[in-house]
Amino acid sequence: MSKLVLRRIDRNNEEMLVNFGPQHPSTHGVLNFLVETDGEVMRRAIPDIGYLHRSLEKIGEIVGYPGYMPYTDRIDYLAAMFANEGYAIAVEKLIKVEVPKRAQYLRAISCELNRIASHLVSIGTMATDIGAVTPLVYALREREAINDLIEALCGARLTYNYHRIGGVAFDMPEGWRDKVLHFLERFESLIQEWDRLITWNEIYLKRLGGVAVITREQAIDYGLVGPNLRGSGVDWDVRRDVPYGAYPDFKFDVPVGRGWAGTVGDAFDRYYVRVLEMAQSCRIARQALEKLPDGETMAKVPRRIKPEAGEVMSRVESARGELAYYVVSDGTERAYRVRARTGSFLAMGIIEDISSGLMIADLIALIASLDVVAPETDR
Amino acid sequence: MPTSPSEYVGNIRDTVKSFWHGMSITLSQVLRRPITVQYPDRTSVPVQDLLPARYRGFLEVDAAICTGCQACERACPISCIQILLEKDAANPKQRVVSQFDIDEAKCMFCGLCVEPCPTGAIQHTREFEATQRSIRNLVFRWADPLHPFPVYKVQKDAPYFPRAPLGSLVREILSRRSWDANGPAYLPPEPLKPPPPPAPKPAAAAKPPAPAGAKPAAAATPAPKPAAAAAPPSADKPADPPPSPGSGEPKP
Amino acid sequence: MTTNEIHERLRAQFGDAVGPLSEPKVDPFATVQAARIVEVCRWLKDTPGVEIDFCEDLTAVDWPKRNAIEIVYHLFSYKHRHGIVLKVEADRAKPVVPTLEGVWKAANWMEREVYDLFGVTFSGHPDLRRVMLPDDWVGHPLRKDYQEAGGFHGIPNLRENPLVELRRLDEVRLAEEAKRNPPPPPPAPAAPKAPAAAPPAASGGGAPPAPQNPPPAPKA
Amino acid sequence: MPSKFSFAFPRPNTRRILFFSSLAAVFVIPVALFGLLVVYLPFIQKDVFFTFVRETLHRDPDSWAGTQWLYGAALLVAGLLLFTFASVSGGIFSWYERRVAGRIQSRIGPNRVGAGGFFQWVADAVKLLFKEDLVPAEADSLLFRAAPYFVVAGMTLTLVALPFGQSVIVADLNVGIFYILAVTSLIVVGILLSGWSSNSKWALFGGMRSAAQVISYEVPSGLAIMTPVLMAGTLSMQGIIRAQGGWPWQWFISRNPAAFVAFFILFISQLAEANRTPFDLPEAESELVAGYMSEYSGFRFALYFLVEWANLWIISAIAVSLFLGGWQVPGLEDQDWAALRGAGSFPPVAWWFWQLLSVGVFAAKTMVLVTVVIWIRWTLPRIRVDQMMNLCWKYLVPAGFGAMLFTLLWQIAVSKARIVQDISGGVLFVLFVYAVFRFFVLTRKNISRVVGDRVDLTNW
Repeated sequence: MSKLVLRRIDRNNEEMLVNFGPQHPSTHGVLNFLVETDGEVMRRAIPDIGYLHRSLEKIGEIVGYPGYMPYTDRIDYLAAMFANEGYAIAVEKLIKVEVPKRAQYLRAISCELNRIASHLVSIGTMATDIGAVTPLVYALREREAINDLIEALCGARLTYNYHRIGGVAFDMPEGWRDKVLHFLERFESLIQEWDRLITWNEIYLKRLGGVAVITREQAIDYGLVGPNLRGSGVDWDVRRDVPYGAYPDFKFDVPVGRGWAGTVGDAFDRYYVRVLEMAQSCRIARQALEKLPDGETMAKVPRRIKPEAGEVMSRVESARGELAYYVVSDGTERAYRVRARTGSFLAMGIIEDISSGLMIADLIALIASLDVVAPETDR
Repeated sequence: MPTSPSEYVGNIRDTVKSFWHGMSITLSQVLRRPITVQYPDRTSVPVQDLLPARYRGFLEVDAAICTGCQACERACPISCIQILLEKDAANPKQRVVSQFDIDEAKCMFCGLCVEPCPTGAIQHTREFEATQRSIRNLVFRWADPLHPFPVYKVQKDAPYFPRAPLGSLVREILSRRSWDANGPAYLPPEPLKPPPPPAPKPAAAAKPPAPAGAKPAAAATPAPKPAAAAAPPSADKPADPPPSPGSGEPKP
Repeated sequence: MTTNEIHERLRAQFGDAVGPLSEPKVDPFATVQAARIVEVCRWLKDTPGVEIDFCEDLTAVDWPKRNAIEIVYHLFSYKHRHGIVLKVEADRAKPVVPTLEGVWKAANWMEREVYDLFGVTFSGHPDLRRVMLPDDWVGHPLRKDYQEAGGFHGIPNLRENPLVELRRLDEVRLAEEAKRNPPPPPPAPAAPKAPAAAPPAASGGGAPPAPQNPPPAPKA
Repeated sequence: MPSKFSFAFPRPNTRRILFFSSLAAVFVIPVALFGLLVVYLPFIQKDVFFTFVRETLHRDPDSWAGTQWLYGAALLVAGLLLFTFASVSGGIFSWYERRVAGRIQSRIGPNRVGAGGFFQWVADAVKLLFKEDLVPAEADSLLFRAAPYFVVAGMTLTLVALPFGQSVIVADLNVGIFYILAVTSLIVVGILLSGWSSNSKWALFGGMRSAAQVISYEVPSGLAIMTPVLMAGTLSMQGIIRAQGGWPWQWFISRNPAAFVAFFILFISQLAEANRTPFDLPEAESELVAGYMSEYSGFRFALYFLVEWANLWIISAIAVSLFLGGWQVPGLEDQDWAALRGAGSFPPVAWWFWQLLSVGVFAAKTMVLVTVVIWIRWTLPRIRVDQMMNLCWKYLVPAGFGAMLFTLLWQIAVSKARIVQDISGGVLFVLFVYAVFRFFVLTRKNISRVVGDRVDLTNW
């Protein structure tokens, strides 16, 4: 933490400065919070990020368009499929390529499976941060099933590199479709079990109800996106409101925070919106599998991609909110500027103003409910 | 805080009900089968066979059907493949590959090199067990500089390319090397030559404009491929090598 | 309400402070003078018909040829589902742009990131310090002319490239091999001996100009 | 060649004698200690000891000065025996908890070191002994080193008054339960010391939280203990157990509805005093890294873990002794025990067997409760500090008072008509059995609710 920050904290009062992180069990990766506490109650938590900054935007300018695809996985390795899709859509807009229908459906299926896996990690770590270790193991056990499915599809468990500019790398292996349908059927019954185990647990409700409330205006003003935004009652989902890819063909509803545990926009709402979203993802994946059209999975794309000079912004509804890719091209084979605006980065911005008056245990609940992960924040 | 008695009793009832359900679920888990796969020794079949066919493990190059087209070298975003073609001393018509190295330590197993390969010589295998004490052992060398292999000529009507069974060559390389062998001793880094006279266009300009992962031109430049900083070899300005501080290279 | 209609209303309101809408090479944008950007944004946020309440993205692009750093604002409205892209040009040597932190709180952290990676100072920003890099970092990485420092506080982040080193070892072995049994006289002196075949064994360091690049001969 | 020996994969060429001897030692020690305790402890009961002095040493126990010294030495040996047995059983409980927790989390738990991973705790203990035992730089080194021994002392002292069997108890104090309550607060002193002296903010947080928690939970546990004391009329642990019968409807928990409530109050507050989830605030992994134990490593860390698992046994033993009829063997009344004891100075061999049976009954009941505590730990989330205080002062203390008042009235009613006691015993027992049945039906349904799951006890 820098001297500039310390200057902002007046040292005469006898509050304790605690460094929460960067090696701390519940800061979801390498994040650091300088916390001013007076005993249990915090006056302020100043976030400090950058421990996992790999300058992926600079790499975008060095590596060619197709070569950057594996790097988009590294922006958020828990939900890598969305970053792939976002970048692919952006470059497809630049070179004006129409992706075949089958590839769009395969993208939707792989993304929804990845959303379930990412939400499982989020609600699992949330349960652990509140103290219950077993739900995390159940969540990771289900995520293991998804990892195996996606590994059969594209060969990797975390950094998929499955989408390509103009389509998808591989088609569905045979027998995969029934495996996914069986998994979806089993998973929907597991969500109910999960709810009975932890969601309606009285201690859980008391620990998350009315904690770290973010009002609707604050959420929009601070630019929160995804489940954090919907948890505060804003009914906005990029898949439905600014549709892309194959999503116009699917019917699904968007869960919005309704104050199940007291107030709208508290930590429980953001958590329960993710649980409901997993059920919707199952619906979408099932519809996509049933209506999967035939056809090839890759459009005609020149071997050396040289888009004409211009810029484009593509929006994708990632597991952690709206992931926006801003690509500027100057006619050469390498992008002139690649910018990925992620949900976690903005969610970090709100922590300092929301955290005054919280207790330490609630700061952990706040961080877990915002589902902030270090790679997405630092890029 | 609970003020009304009904809320007071309600809290107790909810607590008891939710604990009742929660405890019964955890007990029901005790009666189900744990999902642990007892790697490494108590699995029904070696773990490699449990993995799906498209698993992206170590790369394997079948020298018999490699046409030396360097498509994989160009496709790799972090340029961890290096191929060197030469004229065969015996008959100049035949080109030979004298160096085909893949730095598996830096490879991120993204699979971009497998796609453009015309004959499918380079493939991902399902091997993943290759821990080495020294990172220098993780460079797999598929061509012996002393006996470079001839380049494969693709017959027009070849129905398929005769390929060694997937994974066999990698397993053979791994078995040859014990895990704690120390790596090859590199030569000391070369003293920095003064930058070449600016007049003639340096050799870099003549090199094929490799679209992906342009290699640093000057030999002396310690190619900055820091796995840690993950910034791939920044395309040095062809004019002058970056002012690397001092030798900039840790002594081997 | 499409981007063009927003742009017309902007032009009507602020005259030439708002530049012409660029011809749509995929996404159109409008350039705004740096001085008036705060007014324009507040107007965009407060006018009933427009109500752009979500500052979707705030980033910068470095144009060394035009000696300018462009600050790009992607603005979007949840209510009306429309948005516009604004740009502000700032001089590359000393880029100073007024902050939008007052209009949208989301801009706070994004401006700090642009300050950190591009060096654009936002006047009026409450807490302008580097967000990602350590505070005593020199230089702004996302600028085009940024030179990698090769390490930080004396910790080098360079590692010798095993491929290059192994090749140099091969050449030494090839040289010894060549010395031990001289290669047969070439049958037809058609092609000049490939330089690699007889590397200058003497000067250990004198590696051929581009060892790890394919020698120019092969493509012949 | 680096040696390839590892506990998990013993190579054939390892010297087998070393291997099997360590296995034998580690298996024999707990059994030997247990047997020794069961045989030795009855000896130091007041009456047996005096007859021993009178007959074998031909001295008059009251006048001879040596009896005090001899009794002191005997107690010292008993204390050492008990402490070794407690630490060994602490280790065994750590293995038991990890296996149960594994099974709950649908994984296997330790199963490589020894059969079923039984000697995992030996491996852990040996590892912790070899680990570097560092003291932080600016830590208050004297207090830092002393803190674990306070906690171990607190744990060992409570064992002295715990009744394992009919006459298998180190010191049958007539203020038994009162003494136990007093001594457990020594653990708080240890935790506070460690929290303060490790000069780390996390430890300080952990220490403060633990002080608040354990002290504020001693009030409801004291109140809950009042109920069995009132029903039994004595503070001595053996007295309370003797006042209960062997059959479940004769236990205190079912003889008085208020005692049923008091049992749960005692159970919850004992959980809080032993820092077990949902009250593991002092060493909350996800908030305070490791709470008061953050700076400890090596042997001192092993001491804290030893105490935590031994505490697991102690809180269950107290609850079993007070409410679930302790070592009472169903069907054996007091006069049966006297008959078995017979007149002679040296109890007949059959008597030892019955002692062993009573200890077995006590151990079985305690293991059930220990399993419930472990099961709770791996199910419930953690409570927040202010909610913990709120639960204590707004729910447990009023309920404790209510239970005590009800017991007073209940005792009057019982003294008038003894039948009331049996009615309540029968009713509560039937209610309890029905609840357990409903619970298992629900558990069976939980398994079938998930598509593709079924009862499958393979893959150990």
